This record gives sequence, structure tokens and C-alpha cells, in this order.
Amino acid sequence: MTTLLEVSGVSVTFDGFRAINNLSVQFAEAELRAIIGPNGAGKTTFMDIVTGKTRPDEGRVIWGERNISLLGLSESQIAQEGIGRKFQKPTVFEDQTVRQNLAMALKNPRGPFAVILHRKTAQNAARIEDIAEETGLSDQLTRTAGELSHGQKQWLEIGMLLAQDPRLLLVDEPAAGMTVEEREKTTDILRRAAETRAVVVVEHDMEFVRRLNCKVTVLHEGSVLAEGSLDHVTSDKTVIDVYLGRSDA
Amino acid sequence: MRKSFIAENPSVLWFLLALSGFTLGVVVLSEAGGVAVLSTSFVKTLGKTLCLCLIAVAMDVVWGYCGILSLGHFAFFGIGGYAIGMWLMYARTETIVLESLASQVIPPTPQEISDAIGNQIFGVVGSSEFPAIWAFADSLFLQLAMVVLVPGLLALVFGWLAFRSRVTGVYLSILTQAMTLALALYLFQNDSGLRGNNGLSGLQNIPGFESTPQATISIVFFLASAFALGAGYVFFAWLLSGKMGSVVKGIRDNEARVRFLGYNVESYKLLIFTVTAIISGIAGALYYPQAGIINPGEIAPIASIYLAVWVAIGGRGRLYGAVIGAAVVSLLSSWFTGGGAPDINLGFYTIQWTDWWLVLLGLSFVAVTLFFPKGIGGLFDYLVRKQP
Amino acid sequence: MRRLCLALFVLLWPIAPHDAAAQDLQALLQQNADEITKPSRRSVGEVLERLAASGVQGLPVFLERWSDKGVWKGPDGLFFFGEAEGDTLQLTDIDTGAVSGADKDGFTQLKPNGGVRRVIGTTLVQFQLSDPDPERRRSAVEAIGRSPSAEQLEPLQASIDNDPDPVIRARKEQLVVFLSAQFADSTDERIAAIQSLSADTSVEARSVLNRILSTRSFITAGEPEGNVAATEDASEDPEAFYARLVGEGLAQARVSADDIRAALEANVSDGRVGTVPVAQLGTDAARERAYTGLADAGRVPPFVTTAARDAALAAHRFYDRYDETDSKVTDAARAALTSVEQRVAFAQTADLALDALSLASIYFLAAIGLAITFGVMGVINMAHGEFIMMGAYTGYVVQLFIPDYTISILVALPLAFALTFGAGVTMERLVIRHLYHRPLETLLATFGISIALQQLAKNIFGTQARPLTSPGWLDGAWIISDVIQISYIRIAIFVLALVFLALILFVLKKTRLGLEVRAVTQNPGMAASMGINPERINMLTFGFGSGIAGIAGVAIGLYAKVTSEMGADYIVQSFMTVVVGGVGNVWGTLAGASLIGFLQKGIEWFNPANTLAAQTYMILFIILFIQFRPRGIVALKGRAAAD
Amino acid sequence: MLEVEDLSLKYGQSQILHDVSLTAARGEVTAVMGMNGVGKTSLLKAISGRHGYFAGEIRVGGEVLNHPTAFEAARARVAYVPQGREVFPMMSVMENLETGFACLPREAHGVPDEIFELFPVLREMAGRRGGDLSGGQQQQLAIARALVTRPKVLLLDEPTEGIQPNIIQQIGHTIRHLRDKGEMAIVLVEQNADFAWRFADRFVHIRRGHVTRSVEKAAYSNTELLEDLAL
Repeated sequence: MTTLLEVSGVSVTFDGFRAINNLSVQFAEAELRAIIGPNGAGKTTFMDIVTGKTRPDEGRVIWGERNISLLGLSESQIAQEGIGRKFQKPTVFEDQTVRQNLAMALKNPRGPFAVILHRKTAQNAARIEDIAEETGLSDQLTRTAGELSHGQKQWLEIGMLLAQDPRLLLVDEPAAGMTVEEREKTTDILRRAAETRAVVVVEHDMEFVRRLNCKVTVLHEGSVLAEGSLDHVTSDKTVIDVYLGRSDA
Repeated sequence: MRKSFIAENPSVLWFLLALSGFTLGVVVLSEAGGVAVLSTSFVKTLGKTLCLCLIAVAMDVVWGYCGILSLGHFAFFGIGGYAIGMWLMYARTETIVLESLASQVIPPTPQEISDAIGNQIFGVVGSSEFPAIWAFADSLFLQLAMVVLVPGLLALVFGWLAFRSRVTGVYLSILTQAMTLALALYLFQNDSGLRGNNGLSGLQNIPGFESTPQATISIVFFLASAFALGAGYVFFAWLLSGKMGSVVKGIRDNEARVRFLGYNVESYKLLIFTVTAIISGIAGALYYPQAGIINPGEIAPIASIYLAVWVAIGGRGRLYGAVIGAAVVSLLSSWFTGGGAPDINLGFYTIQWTDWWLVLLGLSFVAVTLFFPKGIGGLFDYLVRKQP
Repeated sequence: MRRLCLALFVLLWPIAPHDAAAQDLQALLQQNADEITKPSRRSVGEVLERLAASGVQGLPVFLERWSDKGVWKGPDGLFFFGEAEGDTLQLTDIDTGAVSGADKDGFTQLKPNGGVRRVIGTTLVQFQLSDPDPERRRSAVEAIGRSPSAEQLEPLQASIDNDPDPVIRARKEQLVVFLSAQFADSTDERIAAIQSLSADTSVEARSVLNRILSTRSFITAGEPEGNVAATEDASEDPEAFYARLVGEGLAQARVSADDIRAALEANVSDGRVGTVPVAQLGTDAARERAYTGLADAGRVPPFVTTAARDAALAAHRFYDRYDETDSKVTDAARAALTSVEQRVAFAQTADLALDALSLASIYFLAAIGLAITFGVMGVINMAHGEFIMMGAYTGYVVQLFIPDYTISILVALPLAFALTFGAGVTMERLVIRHLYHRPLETLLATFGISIALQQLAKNIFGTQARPLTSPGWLDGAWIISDVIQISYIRIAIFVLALVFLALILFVLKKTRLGLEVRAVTQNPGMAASMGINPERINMLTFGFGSGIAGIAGVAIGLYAKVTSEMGADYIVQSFMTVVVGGVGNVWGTLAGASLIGFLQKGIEWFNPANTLAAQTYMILFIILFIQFRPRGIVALKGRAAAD
Repeated sequence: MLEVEDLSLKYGQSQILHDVSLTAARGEVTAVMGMNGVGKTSLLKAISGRHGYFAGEIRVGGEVLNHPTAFEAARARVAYVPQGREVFPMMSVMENLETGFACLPREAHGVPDEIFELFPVLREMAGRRGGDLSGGQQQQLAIARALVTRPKVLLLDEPTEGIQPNIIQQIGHTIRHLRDKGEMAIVLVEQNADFAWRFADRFVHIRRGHVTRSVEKAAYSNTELLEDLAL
């Protein structure tokens, strides 16, 4: 299994508060990974660093087989390198149709002039249909994204990520506020996606993580506390202490 | 492709039909058209209004679609006017100077001609030297190029600086306002090379057409303005019809999301900012020959604010809204301030609209912002939704 | 010799009254009657010397009357002070002061000419320098200051020691230095005096040095002579130097383009000038050719070629020569002037800094209200400028009712605050409140209000500027030196800005309201959870910010014109101040105002004639500045800065 | 003292709480337990007026709070100590405490000595800026600030999160002291099972926005608690 993304020795400080502390973690190609951890463990900051929103104070973030450092790249360049990100709150373009949302995300040249001259092709249309199918939005393509239900918006955003055809997908709390059935469907979508690419899910909900059935990384106070299968980490004493707050910790 | 574009954007077709009908009507009813119901000065007012509609469309694209509340687009409008005005003024003065020098015993040298023109144009600011920026004033072609190049370059440089440092929202608006103010203050100086606060005048006289009556000239410019508006409208509608429109609206609604999709948001903003600046320059170049005079006051920040007012009242985010807003408000403005509206006698006080129009405009603008954020264009949504 | 004599006399004058009885003035005058009746510039000096040497009483009065053409000579040759009334004369005896009347016939009025009067005047000044009346001494000293001359030096010097008034004495000493620098007998004395001037930045001292260093231009075919100040390089502007040669009659004039045209026009025959057809004369080359033809025919003066011009220039030297022949003196003066100019430059910098400080105060006053509302509520109030205007008009209206300017200002300040406070609260309640979290919409709505308020003011007060007169005690300026001065009004505005800085800091740091305002600024949600009513705080903050704008309006109105558009003049600058300084921070606004004030004055210094250009460059600078510090000078960090 | 009945709320379109009911009595500590993201914080936000709800009722001392704003909740003597403390970073400790006077009559303005007795460190730090305190000190300040408002209901959202053990102990004792005084109902949102077990009198479990268990300490055991919380 080759390494796709390697984060090593990364630290970042906000106003004296160490949000990420000497964090090192690796992700392989075509891997499904869950990141769990209590509030303030640095999960979101970790995503911010990988996607270029936050610059770390020290450390390296190395990407792909050409070993590119992501630290010098802008958000859009990192996205073009093949890292997609889903935000905690669904952020879709509510004024536009589902199809337009997906079309915008489709992997095509991103330069303004290419975009102006871009015209619809059958190939793109087919790709949109596929993704809509995959995320269960086939019937919704002509609807305005703002009219979708909360769960559908989450899927649309995941669909947009898939349309980007990234090699690494960072997904922040995809199941928040979903019904049980919606959760199950989300799990399926993510697991299918992980067959061809790396998918990293940040989630609070243990049952959701259990259903993902994948390797789990536990973050605590900005660094990795434990890593392994869910059963392995939940039986880890330090993890239990952190989560349940044993006072003898 | 063209067919599908029109099919997907029926409003473009409706707009072009309405514009053609209006244009035809005005031409027929004008003095040049023979019926002479509309005076030449009113035709000019209508022609100018069309130019204002064009810049309003540009403003709508940059603000309503891309979310950049620019308070600087009237500066580009003014630059376009100055660029064409320089040629108009130079060429016309040249004609006059050549006429007066022709009576001399011996023919004038090029230097003498140039000195005489310089004296005519810059005597009012106590100078007779030609400033460097007039280097191309004798060439219509080059000055036409300036109409496009100068606003484009200014927008490019300014936009690059502003977007690069991720200045957004209110800050960006104020920055564009500062740019406008800086330009206006520069032009107000006598040594700016553009005649200080005298501005450029006599622009309604088109060199080479001295004997053509203004009635005809006014119709020609009216037609040119109508064509420019139609072309500009179609251009922007086309630009924003496809994926480009999606991206631009995406930037307006959620800049960060677009960035994480891999689009370089800054270059899109820069493109929109620059293209709309160029269109504004073209609108200005058509406007001022009809207005006859341009001075730095036209560029003052308040003008760009009025531009925002038109677009807001007409309805942001829809091109026809901008046209409606600009046309309605600017025509109402000239009706009210031109004494067209009857005074209202309250017994103890007579409301003269020349004085009270701006108060009314300001307050109705507040009302629109508070109660009808979609402007007049929002009414169309209401009608369309009611039908089915 | 004569000068020394006079000086000696003047020195002794007040202490040693001469034996007055010995000789009365009339007798003395009779001895010199001819010279007095028909004085010439040359002879009058000796007469005056004799008169002065006698120590007779009443001489100054006589000299004054003589000089004013108030002395008449009777048929018997006696002199009287006379005053003509129609045909009759009112005569006063010179010695006794007895008054009598007489017919004008037979009396002749003494009318000394200008040159004579000047000499009399000089002598008179010497008397006046020691006059017991300090007013007369002072005016005599000032007369010397106005028109200094060599012969004043010794009497002035002599009069110093006995002058009881320290102020006049100091002034006399200063004038002695000025005079010695120019007129002292020995070079060393002059140089010493000049050197002592090298620390004096007054305009007078500089003009003394410049007078010593006055030069005239000379042209010579040989070597420069005399005390040469500088030689000039003719190649810098050959045409101008050649024109000087021509002016001196040392060379023949060049033929100008106008000359050529005139000559050609005068020589057209048969559609040709010489061999060149008129139609071809539209280029300089053809005109030259035609002219050369005329010149060859001897009908017009020949061209002076450029080579001939350069040869003529090479044959001559252009130089400036000091009027002062002693190079040691001019060297010393040059050195002193350089040192003075350095000091003047320093003082000018200080003056500029003071100017900048007062400008910064104005920007601070105009912007601080905006900064408060922007900081606390994140709301941009485009009508802020109109609140400034409202304040200024309030001041104007109050002055219509209260004629006493001091009282009216004292009334206007709180009234302006109250009015704009009310306007601000009304606006917040009616408009802003509905637009929170929509900053661009707020911007637009307040535009609308700004447009309406401006027009409303125009409707009420008309378009012309209205006066807001400052109280008399604010007129004038505090003069620190000839170079540094600052008007009281600007000082007052500076003080007002300081007072406001203190007041705002006090309100924010020490009052309950300030505490709540800061809490809302830092964390509105938590502030509400602590029981702070955010709506009330927003309302009061907006009112407070607007109220300060009103007061700023009164202050600005005092020194600038009050018009309906005055707000628009300040609004962009105010925004720049807030943006540059950093949002939501009093110190940031202070820093922003200072930066912009000093910057603008600094740019004006490079280009003093053009304030418009200064503003243009300043705005450009700010646009660039924001590139590097998008959050302003004083950027809040951490949580408080988020959003 | 505090009664919440069938409370339901949404974030955007996702429903976070479904018909949540709980009662917190005066002189008792009610612990709201559950994993991350089950809606505990949302519940406190609704009670304190920081977030709206679309169904249900909140009563304090028998009086209905009808969709209160944060300010109205504070006036009804509901004091809120949020997760992450939210002290005012640029204000001194003393000023932070004084913000609590806003809902008191003027004559009651004054920080009771009792507060400094409970948190002696705050007296030492009175002049320091809130943002400069350590996490534990900030937590104490946040609780003290809430007490200044003389609350009837005290809402504590994860007061032990990210705080060193000795301060946790101190906070625990403070909670016990306040409970024993019997002036207020205390609602404690916790993930720390040990802490909750030691100081709470009643346990309400929330899972996915539903109340899954509501039980008094007497009828409950530490083991059962851990089971209910099991990962």
C-alpha cells in the first residue's frame, strides 16, 4: 500500500493555544479512515492544514508519489491536486440546481477562459447522471439545491466531491443531523467511494464509525492518541480515559 | 449552440425584442425620422439613458452576480468618456485652427498648428503645452483603443492588488470608492493634463460632420447606444449562461467553497472586474458625445453610488433588472429635476420636486433595501410564479 | 568724524543738559540761516552737526517741524513754526512758544527736498533713540529696523547702555548686530557680527545675510573680476545665455520662427518667396531655405547659426559677483546663512509636524464615531459624514440666535451631540436594526439616508457656504518663531480631540455602558447571556458614535466652510482612517488618523501648491498599505478579531 | 425549578433534539450525559436562549419562558457557562465578573465575597485580562461570572473539558457547595463519567437527540452509568 498523504511533525498555535501538537499521520491510496476525538482535539484544524486554509508553524505535509509539499500551495491548487473537502455544515450553492452544482464540481479545466468556453458534453452529462445515481439524487437533478432536505444536501456535497474525482476525500461529520436511514445510506456512499480513493471521515457518532468498519485514528490535544480498528482503540485504556474522563487518568 | 443559449435564456430574446421595438419607435418619432414628436434633446436623453443601462448591466454582473459591490465603475465610465473626448476635442479644435490659419499668407507648419491647438485647448488652465497623455489624441483609432485599454488596465492592476490580499465585502467597497476619489481628485488638478475641473467640452460636435444636423447625429448615437446595450446584454448573458455563471454566482454565495472545488477565485473575480470595467468604459465613450461635456465631477464617488442605487432598485442578479432600474431611475431623475413633475402645494409649503427629488430617491432607496431586496425585477418573479 | 561727534553728543544728551541759557535756538539758527533756508543734501549734514554739537534745547522739535515743512521764515529773517490757515499764518516762537498771527505775505515756507529730509530724519532718529519717552524710542528703533543704514550704527550703539527699558535695549542690541554685519568699519567686526547671526532664524536676520550676499550678473570676455560668487555654465541653456549676450549688445540676435514668418510674409511676390513657392512654405525646412535666400540677397538679417552662437558663448564668461567686495565677509555670511537655513529647515519640519498633528486631530474627530459603530456593530454608516454636517449646521443655527460666539459654541457643542445622537438612534431603530449581518445592505441603506440628508440640508440652508464664526479668542495664531506658528483654532481642535480621546477612553473603560459595549464587541452572544441587552447597547453605541460626529462637525465647521456637501468631503478620509487604523479600536483610529494626517502633510511638503495631488497620492498609498496590513495598524488578535 | 418539556430543535434542516424533557430541582445537580454530538450542548443553548427551538416548553420556577432570547433567559435568572468558557478575552477578570451586574438592580452591583472565597485565584488575578488566564482559571472565571447574576438555574456545559485534575476537583467541590446551599438548580452536561457520578444527583441520558434514560442516583450505579456511556 503506497502512501498518498503524509503529515509529519505538524504543529500550529493560535494565540498561545496549541491546536495541533507535533501531529504525524499517514493515509494510503484507496483507504477508508475515521478520525475521532473529543471536542477541541484538533480534527477540524487538521483538515484546514491539509486543504491549505491554515498554515502550520512547523512540520511537513507531503502529497502523492511525486512527494509534493502542500504547504506552498493555495487552496485551489491543493483541490486541483486531488484533495476534496466536505464541510461540517452542508455548503452547496443553494441558488443553483443540483445539476449545476455537480457540473461545477466535475473534473474539468479550472481556468476562467476554459470555463467560459466550456460547453456541455454527453460525457459530462453521463458522469453527472452516474454521480446522481450513486448519491441517490437522480430525481433531484433539476431541483434548486436550496430546496433539498438536509440529508440530500449532505449527499449533494459528497456528490460534488466525487465529481471532482479526488484522490483524497476529507469528510467532516457527514452524519450530523441525519436520520437512521440517511446514515446508513451515507455509510454506503462513503464505503463505495473508498474503493477507488482515500476517504477520511471525521465523526463523533461511534455507531456510524462502527458501521464504516475501518481503521480509526484517535486524536487528542492535537496529536494521535491511538490508531487501529475500532475495537482495538475502544479497548485502549488511554482512549477510554480521554472519552470517559476517568479522574485517575 | 446559439440556439440552445437563446432557448435556455428566453429573457434575452424578450429583452432584444423590447429594445428593438423601443429603438424603432424612437427613430420613427424623432425629428430625423420625420414625425418629430420627440425633440432632439430628448432623443439624446434617451440615448444617454441607454448608455447608463449598459453600465448598470456591467455593475449588475460585478455586484449582483459576482458579489463585488464596486463603487468604482463610474470611474471607468468617465475614463471611457475622457478617452473619446480627447479625440473629439482635438480633432474639432484642429479643424477650427486649420480654418483660421488658412487665411494666413503662407501655409502653417505642423508645429504652428500643434501650438495653436494646444493654446486653444489648454489656454483655460494657463498652459499651451500638450501633456504626454494626449500623445495619441490625433488618432481616432488609438483613442478608441484607449477607451478599452485604460479602464481595462486600471481595473486589472487595482483588482489584482485588492483580490490578491483577499480584501472582501465592505472593505473592498470602500477601497474601490477610494480609488474613484483618487482618480477624481487627480483629474480636478489643473496640471492633470485634462483641463482640471473645466473638463472636456464641445463633444457633441463630431469632426467631419460639422454640417450634419444634430437631429441626425443624435439618432446615430442613439442607435449606436441601443446596439451597444443589446450587444453588451447578450455578451453578459452568454458569459454567465453556462458554467462560468455557476462559478461566478458560486463565488458570490460561498467563496470558500468555490476555492475548495479547485477554482482560483481571484482570477475569476479579476476577469469579471476587468471585463465589466471595459464595458463601462465603452458605455462612457458613447455617453459623453451625447452629453457634450465631461468633467471630473462626473467621476466623483457619488456617481458610482447612484449606479449601485439603480441596480438595487431594478433588482440585483438579473440583467434586465439593472436595465429597468437604470432606465426608470435616471429618467425619473431627469423628469423630476428637469421640472417635469408638477409641484405639490401643501398650503403652508410648496414641494418643488427639483429640490425634493433626491430626498425622495434616498428614502425610497432605503425602503427598497429594507422591504424589497429584489427590487423591481422581483415583481417579475411574483408574476411568473403566479401564472402556473 | 562727524558720526563720532554726533554719537558723543547723543550719548551725553539726557544726562548733561547743556547750559541752555548760553545760546538759544533762534540765534543758532540765524548763524546758519542760509544753509537752513536753502539746504542741499551735502551741506545740511554740516549744519546739523553744528546744531547738534551746540546742545541747544528744543532742537528735536525743530528738526521734526522742519522736516514736516512746518517752519516759516519771516520777513525779518527769523524762523517760526507756522501753520497756514487760508491767507493767515499762526506763528509759534521757536524758543518761547509764544503764539501769534500774521498775514501770509512776506513769510516763506521752508521746503526741504526728499534727500535733505532723509538726512534730517537720520539725525532725528539719533535724538529719538535717547528720548525719555519709551514709545518714541521704540518707534525710532523700528524705523532703523525698516531702513537700516551705515550711519545709524554708532548712535544706536551709543544709546544702548543708557536705555532703561530691557525690551528696547535687547532690540537695539539685535539691530546693532544686524547693522555691524553690514556696515561695521573693520572686517573682523563684521565677521563677528555675521557669525553671531548663524543661529538666528528670524526673517530679519536672514534678510540681513541675504543683503550681504546680494549679487549681480556680469558677462566678460576676459577673466571674472572682483568677489565672484559663482560662474555660470552657458551650455546648460545656450539660448537663454545667448539672449543675455544679445541683451548686452555683445552679439547679434537670433532669428526666431516668428521673425522668419514675418519676413517671409513681407517678401511674398508672385506667389513665391525668392525661389520657393508659397504653397511649399508649410515646413520649417522650406521656410529656412526661403529665408536664407532672402538673407543672401541682403533683404533680411542673416541667420545666426548654432555654431556662431556657441562660439560667442565660448568667448564670454558669465558670472555673479557679490556687491560686497570683501570675500572674507561673504564667506562668513555664506556659512552663517547655510547654518541658518539648516535651522530654518528644522523649524519648518517642526511646523509641518504641528500642521500634521492638527490635521490628524480633525481626522480623528471625524473618524472616531465611525470606528466605534463599526467596531461594536460591524456596521458601516455612510451617513456619518452627514451627521458631521448636521453638527456644523447646528453650530450655525445656534449662532443665529446667540450672537455671543463664545456662548454659542458652548451651547452648540452639547446641542449638536444631542441632535445627532437622536438622529443616530432613530436611524438605528428604523433601518440598521433590520439589516444586521447584512453589512453591504447597511452600506446601501445608509447611502440612501446620506443622499436624502444632504439634499434636505440643501433645501433648508441653500447651496452656499454658511459661516460658523469662531469666538474672538480663537482668532490669530500662536507664534513660536518666524517659521513655526499655529493658529489657535487648530490648537483648539487638537485639544478637543484630546478631550474626546480621554472621554471615549473614560466611557469605554470606566463606565457601566463602556463595560457593556466592550462585552458586546468581544462576544455578543455571551454578553447577552450575562443579561446585557444587545439592542440597547447597539442603539446607544450608534447614538454615541453619531453624537461624536455632531461635535466633530462643530469643530470642523469652525475652520472649514459649512455646506451640505461637507460630510462627503470627510467620509472617505474617515473610512480610510478606520480601515488603516484597524477596526474597533480607539488606539487604532488614533494611529490611523496620525498616519493619514502626517502622510498628507508630508506629501504636501513635496508639492506644496497642490493639495489635490497630495490627497490623490495619499489614497494611492493607503490602497497599497492595505495590501500589506489588511487588518490595519492595530490589528486585534485571536478571538476578539474573529469576524 | 427548571422544567423542560418535549423540547425539539433543529440546526438548519437537521433535527437535533426530539421531544426532550427533563426536570432539574433546586438543590440538586442534574447531569445530562451522552456522547459528542448527541445534542447536549444544543439543549443548554435552547434553555439559555442562545438557540431557538420549534416545539416544547421551558419553565423556570413555574413561569414559562416563551422562546427567550439570551438576554431574556439571563433576566429570568438562568445562568449559562458555555463550553469553551467564552470569557471576554480583552477584559480584566474583575470586568468579566462585572458584566453579570446587567440583570441586577443597581443596589445589588457588587461581587459577593463568597465568589472570591470559592475561587481565591480570581482575587489574585483580578487585574489580568481574561484571555491571559489558563484554561482552568478561565473555567473558574466563567462559573464565577455566572454566579454573579444570582441564578436560579445554573447551566454548566462540560466544565471539566481540557482542564487539569486538581482544578476539576476544585470545580467539583464548588458545584457541591452550591448544591448544598440549595438556592439553585444545577444542570451539568458532562462526558466525564467519574466526575458526573461523584457530583450529580440525577442522570439524564441523551442519544441522538432522544432522552434514553432519566434516573436518580439512588436507583443507579456507576457500572450502569459506564455501560450507558460505552463507546
